[in-house]
Amino acid sequence: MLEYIWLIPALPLIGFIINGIIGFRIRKHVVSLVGCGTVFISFLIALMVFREFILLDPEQRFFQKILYTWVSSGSFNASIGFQLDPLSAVMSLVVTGVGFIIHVYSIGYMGHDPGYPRYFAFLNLFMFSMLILILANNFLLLFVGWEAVGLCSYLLIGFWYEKKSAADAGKKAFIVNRVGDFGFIIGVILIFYTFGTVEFKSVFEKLPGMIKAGAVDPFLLTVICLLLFAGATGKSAQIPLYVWLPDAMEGPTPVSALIHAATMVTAGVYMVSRSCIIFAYAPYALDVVAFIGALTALFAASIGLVQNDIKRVLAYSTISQIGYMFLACGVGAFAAGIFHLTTHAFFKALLFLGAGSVMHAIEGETDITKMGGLKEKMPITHITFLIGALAIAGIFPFAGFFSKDAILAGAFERSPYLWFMGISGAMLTSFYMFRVVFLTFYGESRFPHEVSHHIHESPPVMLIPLITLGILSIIGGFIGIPMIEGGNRIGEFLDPVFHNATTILGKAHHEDFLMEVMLILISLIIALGGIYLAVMFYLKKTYLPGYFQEKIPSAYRLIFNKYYVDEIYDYLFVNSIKSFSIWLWEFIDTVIIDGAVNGIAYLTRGIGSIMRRIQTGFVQSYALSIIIGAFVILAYYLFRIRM
Amino acid sequence: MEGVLFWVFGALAVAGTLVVILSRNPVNSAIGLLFCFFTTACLYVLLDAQFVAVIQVLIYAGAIMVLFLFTIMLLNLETDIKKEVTSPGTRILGISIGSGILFEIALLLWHYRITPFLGTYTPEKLSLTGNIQAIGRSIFRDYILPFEILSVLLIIGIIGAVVLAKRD
Amino acid sequence: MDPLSMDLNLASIAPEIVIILCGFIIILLDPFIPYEKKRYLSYLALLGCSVAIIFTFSLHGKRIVSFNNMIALDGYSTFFDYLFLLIAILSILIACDYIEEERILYGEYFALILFATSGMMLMAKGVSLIIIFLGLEVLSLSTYILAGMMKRDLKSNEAALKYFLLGAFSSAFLLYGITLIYGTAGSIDIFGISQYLRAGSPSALFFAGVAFLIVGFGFKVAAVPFHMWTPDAYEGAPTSVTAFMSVGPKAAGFAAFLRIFISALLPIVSDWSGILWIIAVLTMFVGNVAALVQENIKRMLAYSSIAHAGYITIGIIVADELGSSGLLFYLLSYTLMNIGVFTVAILLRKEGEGYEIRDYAGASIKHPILSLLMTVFLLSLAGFPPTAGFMSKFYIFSAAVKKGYIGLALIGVINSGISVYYYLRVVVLMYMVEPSREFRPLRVGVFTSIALIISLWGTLQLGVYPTGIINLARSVVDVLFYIPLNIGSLFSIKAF
Amino acid sequence: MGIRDLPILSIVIFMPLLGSLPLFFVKKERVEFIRGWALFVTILTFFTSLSLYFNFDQNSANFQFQERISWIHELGISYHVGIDGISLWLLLLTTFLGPITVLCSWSAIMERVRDYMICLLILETGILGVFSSLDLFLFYVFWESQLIPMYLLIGIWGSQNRIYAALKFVIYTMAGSLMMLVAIMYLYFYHKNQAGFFSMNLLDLYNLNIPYSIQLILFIAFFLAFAFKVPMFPFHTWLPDAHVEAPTAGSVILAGILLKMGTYGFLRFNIPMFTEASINLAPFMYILAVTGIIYGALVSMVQPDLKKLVAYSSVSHLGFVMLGIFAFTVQGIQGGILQMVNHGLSTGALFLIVGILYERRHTRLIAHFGGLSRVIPRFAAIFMIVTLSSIGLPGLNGFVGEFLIILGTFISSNPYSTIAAIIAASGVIFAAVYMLWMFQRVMFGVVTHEENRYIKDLNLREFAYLIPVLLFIIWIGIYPATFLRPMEGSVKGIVVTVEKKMGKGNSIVFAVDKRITGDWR
Amino acid sequence: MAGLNHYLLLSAIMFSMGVVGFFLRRNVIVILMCVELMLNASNLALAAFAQFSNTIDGKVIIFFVIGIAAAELATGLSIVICLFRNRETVFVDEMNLMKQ
Repeated sequence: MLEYIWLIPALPLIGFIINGIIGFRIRKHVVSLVGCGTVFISFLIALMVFREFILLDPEQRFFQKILYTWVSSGSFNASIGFQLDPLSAVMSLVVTGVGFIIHVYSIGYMGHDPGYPRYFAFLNLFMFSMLILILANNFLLLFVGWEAVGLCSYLLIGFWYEKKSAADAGKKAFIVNRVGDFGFIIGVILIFYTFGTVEFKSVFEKLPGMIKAGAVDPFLLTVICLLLFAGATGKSAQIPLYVWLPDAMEGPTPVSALIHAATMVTAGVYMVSRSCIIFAYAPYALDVVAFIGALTALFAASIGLVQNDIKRVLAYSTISQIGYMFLACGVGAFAAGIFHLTTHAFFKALLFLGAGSVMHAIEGETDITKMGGLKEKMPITHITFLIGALAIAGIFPFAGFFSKDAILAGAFERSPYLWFMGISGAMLTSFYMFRVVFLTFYGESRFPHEVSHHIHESPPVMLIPLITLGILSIIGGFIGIPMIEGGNRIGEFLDPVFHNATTILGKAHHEDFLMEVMLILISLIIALGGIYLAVMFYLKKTYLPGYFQEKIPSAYRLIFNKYYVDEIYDYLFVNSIKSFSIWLWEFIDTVIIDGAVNGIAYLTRGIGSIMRRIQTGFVQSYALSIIIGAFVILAYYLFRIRM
Repeated sequence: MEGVLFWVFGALAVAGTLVVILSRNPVNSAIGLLFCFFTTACLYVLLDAQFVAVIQVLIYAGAIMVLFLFTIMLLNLETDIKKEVTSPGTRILGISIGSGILFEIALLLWHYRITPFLGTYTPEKLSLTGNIQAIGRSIFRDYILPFEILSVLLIIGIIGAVVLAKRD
Repeated sequence: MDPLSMDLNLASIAPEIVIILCGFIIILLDPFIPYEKKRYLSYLALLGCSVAIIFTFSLHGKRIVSFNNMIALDGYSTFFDYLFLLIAILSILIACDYIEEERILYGEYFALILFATSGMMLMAKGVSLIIIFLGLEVLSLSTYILAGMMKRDLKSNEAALKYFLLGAFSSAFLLYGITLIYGTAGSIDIFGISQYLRAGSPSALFFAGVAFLIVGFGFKVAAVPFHMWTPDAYEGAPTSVTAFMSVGPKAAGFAAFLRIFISALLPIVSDWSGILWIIAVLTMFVGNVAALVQENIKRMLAYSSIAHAGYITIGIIVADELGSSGLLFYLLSYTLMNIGVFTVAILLRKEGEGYEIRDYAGASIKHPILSLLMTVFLLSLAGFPPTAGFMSKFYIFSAAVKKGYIGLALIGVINSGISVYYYLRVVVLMYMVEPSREFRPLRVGVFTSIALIISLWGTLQLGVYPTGIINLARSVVDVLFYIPLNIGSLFSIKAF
Repeated sequence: MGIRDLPILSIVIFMPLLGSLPLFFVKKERVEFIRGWALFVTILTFFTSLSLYFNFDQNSANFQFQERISWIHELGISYHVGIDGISLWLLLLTTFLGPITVLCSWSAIMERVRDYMICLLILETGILGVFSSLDLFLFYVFWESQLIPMYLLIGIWGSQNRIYAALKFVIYTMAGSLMMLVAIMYLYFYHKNQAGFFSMNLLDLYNLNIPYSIQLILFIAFFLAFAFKVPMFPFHTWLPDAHVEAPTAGSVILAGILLKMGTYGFLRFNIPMFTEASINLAPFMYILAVTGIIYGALVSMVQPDLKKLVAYSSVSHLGFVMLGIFAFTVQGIQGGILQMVNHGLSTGALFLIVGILYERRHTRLIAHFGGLSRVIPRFAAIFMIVTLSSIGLPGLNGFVGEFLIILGTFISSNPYSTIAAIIAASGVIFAAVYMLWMFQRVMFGVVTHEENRYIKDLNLREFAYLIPVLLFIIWIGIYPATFLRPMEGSVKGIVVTVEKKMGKGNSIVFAVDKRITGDWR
Repeated sequence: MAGLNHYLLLSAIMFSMGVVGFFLRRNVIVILMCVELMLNASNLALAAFAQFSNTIDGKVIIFFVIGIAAAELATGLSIVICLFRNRETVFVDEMNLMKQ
């Protein structure tokens, strides 16, 4: 079965080709069947592969399937090849699983859109790209997937391209990602420069030997890591390249759920975890990762506090949560990062789909200040959304509790400051999540009459995914229970991948049990505190938000406008580059270069005109020319002889 | 004696040329030219080129000058002598560039005295065989081809005169 | 007087004799032929040229110096005989229709073309300065008259007069130069001069003679600063004559120029190459730059011909076999392409001698083939491969490079870059601009067609497969460089 | 008699020219026949040229299909053609674009169809000749002779400002190539002095031992010719004008092939013949190339005219090619060559697409479009793919080339190459900016101009010429080995030449290679 | 005794005078006379050279020069007459139909 792992990405590709080329000719349900069916089969194959894989010895859990040599030039070689190890096995399960669920959900959500086949084609293309990304056996192929998911993101954000904001958002996503990719590709090249190969296995195996032999400059490794991380900040929306993700919410909600919450945006985390050994040898880079992660977690959460657009709140929450994952990687708790990635995929997809369900019901309204009281009208959505919120807030026993706790524990071990940043972020998270829950589902309905009239629960095709994900959000955490021996199954499963890195980082010693319990309790209390605050603000004393708004207006405005980062970027990069370009064009090109050329031409013609004027038509002046010629030649000879 | 004659004829020839280029009336110029030709013929005699001197008088002073004067009369040119004006600037330019060329040749002559190649036709030999005989022998033997070409040239001149001056 | 002692070898000037006789016959027959049948005279002229070619051909490969070191029949002069006869034939072919239309059908026209041709041939054949001077006069006088043959046309009169006055002026310079050279070197044939020069450094006055020679020949080939007559004379003269003038006298001038400067003056090459360098550069620049701003195609071509004189001069400066053969090759290709251009210019002209360049706008719509031909010729003049113009420029510039005159070659190529602009301007107008006038219906006569075919074929042949001509040119120029100590030793065959 | 015994290369080169001859005798009113004939000839040429690929010995670095006939014997000039792995692809690209250019002019060119097709066919022969000449003289002849048909294409069938653009094109190109002519002559005599016989043969000239100071001057002379053609910054200003005014087929050929003549020239002449000069001037080339990349991208961003935008993007793309070539690494040069092909396909396709729009709307201003995706979805899909190819999306052709170039430059031994590679890589960001922004403004949003509502989608003919391009775009993207493999030998030959001249001792290229083989394990 | 240089100087003076006259005078006929002067100067030099170098060629060439002068003059004057018929002028400064 392992031989067939290439089928996992290939099937969605087939779906893409079918839907992309003849999708507009075939009937809708065939499109859905192709779209979902291919992903489902991929999921099944992934499951089977996983099953076979898990039966192997932990040491033997590595499999490579090389299809063909892709780019071969001189000493450079990169193949189209897939590798299966615990990390990619987990990832492929998450991606195909969550992906399938969201595909199914999309049948309902996108049912009435004229671009239905196009939508499924793109979604399948995305699945293909994402699977390439996680199954790739070398950095270059990873980059292929990396860029391709970016493309799909671009296409799907701009799915409703007639809306300018959607098209703009798509473009922004792509370009900001490109900025990160610039770093990434340089990083890949540096890897080749350093190791002579881009294949994961050989790079990672060579590295320790080279370190021992002193054949590699640690500084170079740090640079490589920082460049790779630059790529990750782009894809995974971290400071300073997070700006595209909130805008990306212009896309259809299932897309946001799949790409901008569950899978694609976590690619950066995957990549950093994949390269954990390099990072392990570059502790400074790791510190940067941790710090950026923690900072992003806090920063994005703070913006999330005051946003009114339900999807944007979720977007900032995603940014923040990915920040946690990077924090995990940065402190060396790679397994925890992947664990959080998995659980986050469940509950964030759930939250997005829930939001989508709400929007579906209320005709696309996204402003939570205009909602309220949906609890009764949409009970299942409400329950599942609540589960998601509890999970993300880290309440026991929901999935987020375990994963977030593992991260915070790791962070504490590394540095209490990071832990403190994390824990503050957790508090903000639970506050803003429950702000959304309360404003949306509780309290008085703030809908206009004609809208509230139509509100209805979503169709089963949308609810079943919600329920599925809800269940996953509840039980998902139990694959990684801390403290109990053997409870951290995911950690053990992933250990072959991260083992070397954690060893190098010296994370072998175990935490003291009491300390761990303390930390868990603190984080639980903090999370509950956040929920309590939200209850106070949005259920009990609803005047409080307004009060604070008036009390500290400048702080509020700053946060509400997302710290003006977009504006600063616009001013610094977009506008200045644009005016610089216009200057280049209108001055350098037109005035200087063309001017010089035209000047020469003009000068030549000028000389020609002067000559024309000399040509007076008078015989005498012609004779004069001859006489002067004779005179000069004679003078030349006189001069020459005298010499 | 010869030296004196050279200076006399030379001065007269220059005077003739001066008349040619300075007189405003073309008839006067023609007379000046005639004068110049005559004195040149005299110089030829001084140079032991009596036959050339004769030809000079016959063809130049006789035929060519008549042609000039006929044309002047034919075209009745005396009436617009007044048009013959040149601006002082042109005059200065012309004279300076002309004297420049003269100066250059003179400089070449002055500083670098030439020692001509010496041929076999010494004056003694020439006086022995006779000047005309020598020239005739040369023209009709060594220079037979130029002589024939000259005849073609003259015919072309005739054709030109017929073609262009004929009224049609 | 002993006739046997005369070095009289009529065979060596047989083509010239044929041509001149033919000219006389035409003159004599002219009055007896009714106006409608005058065209037969052109047949006669062509016949004469053909016979001359046959004679030339029969003399091919001979090396004879005769007429007391005045005429050298050798490969060099044979090459030029062919070239001049070709020029004569082409000029006659393109003239027939034109002079009929312009009402200048005279027997004299053809006779004068023939006389001019004989003058050119003598210039190439002459190894004595007096023969060269006489040949030049024969050529010039005929051309003056030809230029003035449109007697009612004020421009034609004026062109003839200007050409004549300046021509006479410059030939006076040339004569003075010949005089000085004769006086200092004691000889007027190139063998004597060459011997004199190799005997030791020449007298200072000799250089004055060289200077005046440069003036005289510079005038003939239209080199700057002796070029000023060219635009006026070209513009005013009947166009068929202009075509002739632009190639014939130039080729003849260069033939004599090269012969004298290489055969005779090679020992003092360093004394004249500098001057010619400056002249060549000035000629190229002035010709090309002034051509940029011309509105009349004849004037434009006049400046173009000046520019080409500049390129050709490089062949003299280089002063080696490559350069000289390049010059020969260049003259041949220039002849073909320039005659071609003028022929099309005549055919496409506006009624009443309209040669404004803008009159050619949109010609390609009504006359696609003629426009195509014009384009080929213009491109050749501009030096685009695969045409003769490119090949000859390549040849002559590479000769310059070989001799180390890289600057000259660079200036040359820069100039041909400039020239592209004005040549293409005509192409632009013909192809890319809407016509501004009605093109008259055109009947391209047989003669004209033949002339066009010859020039087109030649232009392409010399561009694509020039080996034969290059071979020929290279084989004939060695005579210029091989200067015998004893004349007899080289020209051992004195008669045939 | 096997196919290798036939002068197959010459047949390919001259087939279009011969094919154009019958057109001179066809009545110009019979446009359908003329178009059909031209299409037939170009397709036939393409298929004939395929036999070059199939008979190509991929393991050889030598020139293959050599044909040599003495041409101008006295001057040592011969008709000598032959191809190696480098020229093979450019040759095939040319023949491949041949039928496409005919097809895309099918309904766009209605006037003087016969003359147009003749120009196209002659042009094709000229270009094919350039890519296969092994004699410098022959090369120059072809080099110049493709100028005129192109000039006519722009000047006659172009748009409003065509005459200016055509002249600018010719004058600029001439200005550069004339210097080259003098340099060729110099080389020619240099060879005569050194080897004792005249030869214009490239293979002979490769063996010359030229002192550095002379190399420098010759390099600059050749550089001017090629830099104008490429065009490298700051010699590029003719390109936007020429593109804007040229008819679609003209633009396609111009961008697709003509520009490659410049980069090809560097590879074929400058580097092998003036190796030391090339090595020492490489930093200078980097500066120009990188400036071109960034400059072209930035200026492209603010163009209001579609064709101008694509034209400036060509400046940027060709900068990549130059960078790769002067990296002197196998990766860089292979990437450069591949990128030449890529650019030919992608930019060619972009011009085809702009041409299709122009044919329908008679405008190229971006502001006149908008919202077309809804109206012409199939067109949009193809446009999208081409756009993505142009911005170097992995999986499509552009990426492979760009990546290899950046990689090759990065690992080059030249101390400046790393920084050049990094700056060049940032050009990829700008490429995304200007292409996507353009795409968005043309295709996305709502239809703002009423005329745009009734634009027709692609017809069968347009599909017929776009699909093959797309196929190749994808092919190169996912299986570049087809293209990289045949050129490997020749490229390695060049790299070895360069490294020999560099001296093995201080060669970082070798050091890198050593590291690459992994001796540290 | 007058030496060669004296004759040559005289000849040069005449030649220069001819040149100056050609440049200064406006009347075509006088201009032609100036050309004759220049030719005459050459003749003088030829004769002098021949005499002082003991050769005869110079004196023979004079003969041809005179012939050439005659033919040239005949042609020239007929051109002048032809022009005069059309333009009624012999002044060269009035002849500039063509200039650009």
